Amino acid sequence: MRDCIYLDNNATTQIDEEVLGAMMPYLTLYYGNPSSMHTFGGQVGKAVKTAREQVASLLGAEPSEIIFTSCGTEGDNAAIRAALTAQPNKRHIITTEVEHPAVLNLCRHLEKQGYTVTYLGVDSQGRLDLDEVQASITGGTALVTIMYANNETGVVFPIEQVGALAKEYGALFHVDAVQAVGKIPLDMSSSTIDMLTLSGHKVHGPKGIGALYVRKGTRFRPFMVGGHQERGRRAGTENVPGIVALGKACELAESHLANISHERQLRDYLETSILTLIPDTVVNGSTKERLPNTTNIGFKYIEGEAILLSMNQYGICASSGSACTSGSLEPSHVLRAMGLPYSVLHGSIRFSLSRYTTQDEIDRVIEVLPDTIARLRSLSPFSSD
Amino acid sequence: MRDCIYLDNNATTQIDEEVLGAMMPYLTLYYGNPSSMHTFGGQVGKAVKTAREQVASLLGAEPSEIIFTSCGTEGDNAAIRAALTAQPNKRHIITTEVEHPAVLNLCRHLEKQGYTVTYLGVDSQGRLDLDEVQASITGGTALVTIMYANNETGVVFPIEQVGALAKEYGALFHVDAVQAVGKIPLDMSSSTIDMLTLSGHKVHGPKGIGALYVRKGTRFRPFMVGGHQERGRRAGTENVPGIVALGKACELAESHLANISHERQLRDYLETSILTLIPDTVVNGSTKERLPNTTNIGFKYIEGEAILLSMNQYGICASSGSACTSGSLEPSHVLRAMGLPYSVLHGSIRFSLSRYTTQDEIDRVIEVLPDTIARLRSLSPFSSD
Amino acid sequence: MWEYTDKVMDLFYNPRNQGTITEKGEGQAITTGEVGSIACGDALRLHLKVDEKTEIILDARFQTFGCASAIASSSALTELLVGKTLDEALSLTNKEIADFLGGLPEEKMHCSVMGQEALEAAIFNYRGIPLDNHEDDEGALICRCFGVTDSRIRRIVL
Ligand SMILES: Cc1ncc(COP(=O)(O)O)c(C=O)c1O
Ligand SMILES: Cc1ncc(COP(=O)(O)O)c(C=O)c1O
Ligand code: FES
Ligand code: FES
Repeated sequence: MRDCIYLDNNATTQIDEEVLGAMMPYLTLYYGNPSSMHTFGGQVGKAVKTAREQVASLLGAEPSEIIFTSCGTEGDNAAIRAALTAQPNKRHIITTEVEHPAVLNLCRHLEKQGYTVTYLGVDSQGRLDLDEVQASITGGTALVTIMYANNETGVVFPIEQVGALAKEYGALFHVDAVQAVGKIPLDMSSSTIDMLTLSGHKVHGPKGIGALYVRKGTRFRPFMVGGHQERGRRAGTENVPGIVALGKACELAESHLANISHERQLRDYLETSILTLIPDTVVNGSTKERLPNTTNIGFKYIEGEAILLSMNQYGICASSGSACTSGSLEPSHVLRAMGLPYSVLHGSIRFSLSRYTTQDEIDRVIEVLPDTIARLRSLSPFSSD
Repeated sequence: MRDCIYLDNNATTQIDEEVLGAMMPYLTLYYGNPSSMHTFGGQVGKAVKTAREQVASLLGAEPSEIIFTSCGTEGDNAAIRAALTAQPNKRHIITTEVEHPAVLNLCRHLEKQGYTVTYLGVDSQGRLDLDEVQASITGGTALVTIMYANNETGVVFPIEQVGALAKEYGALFHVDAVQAVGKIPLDMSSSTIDMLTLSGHKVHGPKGIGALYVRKGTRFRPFMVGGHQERGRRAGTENVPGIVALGKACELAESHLANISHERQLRDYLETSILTLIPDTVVNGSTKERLPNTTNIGFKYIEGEAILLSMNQYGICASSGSACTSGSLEPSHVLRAMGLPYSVLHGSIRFSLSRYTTQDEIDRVIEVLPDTIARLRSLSPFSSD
Repeated sequence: MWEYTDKVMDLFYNPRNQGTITEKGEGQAITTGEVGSIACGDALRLHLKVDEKTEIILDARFQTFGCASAIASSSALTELLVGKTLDEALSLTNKEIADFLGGLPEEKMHCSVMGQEALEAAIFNYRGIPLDNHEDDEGALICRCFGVTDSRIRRIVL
């Protein structure tokens, strides 16, 4: 699929060639187990160490604060479970209605086990209300877990303000930053965040690797129990090629942050063009506090899957809702939480760009999209209303 | 480290070139998310389907009975947790003293949460006593979880007899087959096993991928909660390259099973030579029911780490104990459970071969080992006693 | 994998002064000190040849059952001892042994303690002083070998 115009980078990204180059030796020559005694395993241990430093550097963290995981979902599960285990007497969790299923479904599951969960709502622009946080948090709140940036709309939450409230009430603060990492500068050394999740395949690393930042001094019980890898905090033979790749991906992401305006300019150009050229379109979510690479656009009166498949015909890949829920027929829980009208809810498409996205690709989208939308609308009983 | 004589295949294995070839396109061109709507993601979904069939075939299982995980440890954790969640009223677990830490440490952890755990002992040959299983199992036993073959000694347990007892008492039966897969033919369609764990990097696949077999009809709650991947049984974006690689690795393992005598012959040659050429050596563990690739040899009066590092000088990689515990100063819990004398306990080395091991490599080991051992013994205060 | 210095690896592969002392001249004494056991996984037998008048250590030899750092530490110990008086030797700390080796991994510091203790045992034997077996030490056992505790190592290291 070389000709694919890939605008679905919030679902997953292409592995950077340099990342691939860095990981290849560990898929071929250096296959030792880093926990082994022989030099062959020991060499591999050094590569893991470097990768840990690279990840730490991107986050403004210390290497010892990084735990490698298998994906963002594992990071979220591990952080939330650890926070609750560390404070057995506190049974209240605060999260939002627009979290990724990795957090949301786990919270629902925890409700069945006797935890009380507050799901903070968002306004029609997808924004949090800090007063709601303030109103729900108490001394009995074990954990506040919110996402840094929303995967569907790109809306960025006021993390440090929420974190300050968490600190004030003695709650642990976990942030799912799977979508923020590599798109927004992060600095754990000056942050209120206790734990932060990231995922490799969202930052031009491979699938099957992620990391969890755990602030020094935070009590942490492993989610995956077994051997003493990751200093006893995550059992299982280390995914060395994945770890090395994630390290390199983070290094590249750190240096790319200075050029993130590339994505922003193309995204703005795409968004403005669509709004101008295609009637009955709206941007979903605040455009002020937003990831530079994401736009979520509602095409009124038509249905998302039909739009996606029509674009697919031109080799344009985008998505409606998150990849995790796209197999379901439900409209996005994020857009529903924003209270969008039905006419928009079912016809919303997320375009998510990357550093590989080119002007030509966006031009092509702008070229074919108006007719595509018009054709679908001509089939719809509502558009003529 | 091309010149490494790698005899540590129970710790981890080299990726087969065909496996690498199969996974490469999914690290480069086909990076789509299999849960995505567009064809780009859809293609990837097909590759995942094929891989699931390949894994199922090796196990004599159905594709729908395979759940992809991130490693053997995750499989063990997921299976054990699921078995307990499915039977909330049963609080008894049966396992053995010689399990991998992934099972053993989880069981210890569960004891703290109110479960009763029976740790079956082994005899001096590392063998289970079926009478002990019979004596400890009751209608309140939720789960019997034992390993198919021991990672340190290679000793194979009488799985189907244990499974028959589990069935008789209505307990679920989980088997950690991380070391057995690819070395012993398995057939779930005629087995008493309800759940079975395997790990990719032990069968010439990459690190960071594994699978859990769950028999159709077994109640299963996901360990990793989140999106609906793996039909709701394991959340997290699928590690597509890893999955494709595991599929290919299982296909190759299946066809190699017919030639497994390669490992057996070389292992036997190595073992016999050591026993003949080096005084005060013993084989640890039964040589009857044993993996074809493994031998664990006690070199009396000297210490394991010293032996490993001396062999390392000649580029020979082996291990003492499992890689997971080699960072610790404790002698192997497996050999201790066998009640071996101290003179053997501290000086035991595991040699584990693979289909890549050659006659020349074994010859070289036999050439250098006698002098190496003699040198270390000359330093020891005990050998002259 | 332990991070051993080149010096540790050199002394492990090519230990100096291994073996026993059997020959002595006039006015010389041989004494030995032993710590650890095979049960514990490490043991060291230290042999010293002492000039009885000056109490200068003329020769030092070791026999060690243990890991690479135990063997290297033993070798280092013998090199450090030759030429010292017994009193000077008694003030030798395990840290000096570790320093001689260019450092030891934290988990392996007790291997150097073993050398220091064997030395003490040899000298006490020579002087007929009963050996104290450190049973008063508190703290978790970190090396079951011969009852070295955390707090003792810290005391000796610091
Ligand atoms: C018997 C056994 N079970 C489980 C595991 C854990 O597998 P992994 O390292 O893939 O988590 C291993 C290997 O480390 C093993 O040998
Ligand atoms: C915000 C957010 N959190 C968590 C995840 C889960 O990450 P992974 O798919 O690596 O498990 C994703 C992506 O799928 C995400 O967008
Ligand atoms: S009509 Fe196709 S999803 Fe409802
Ligand atoms: S002497 Fe080295 S581990 Fe105990």
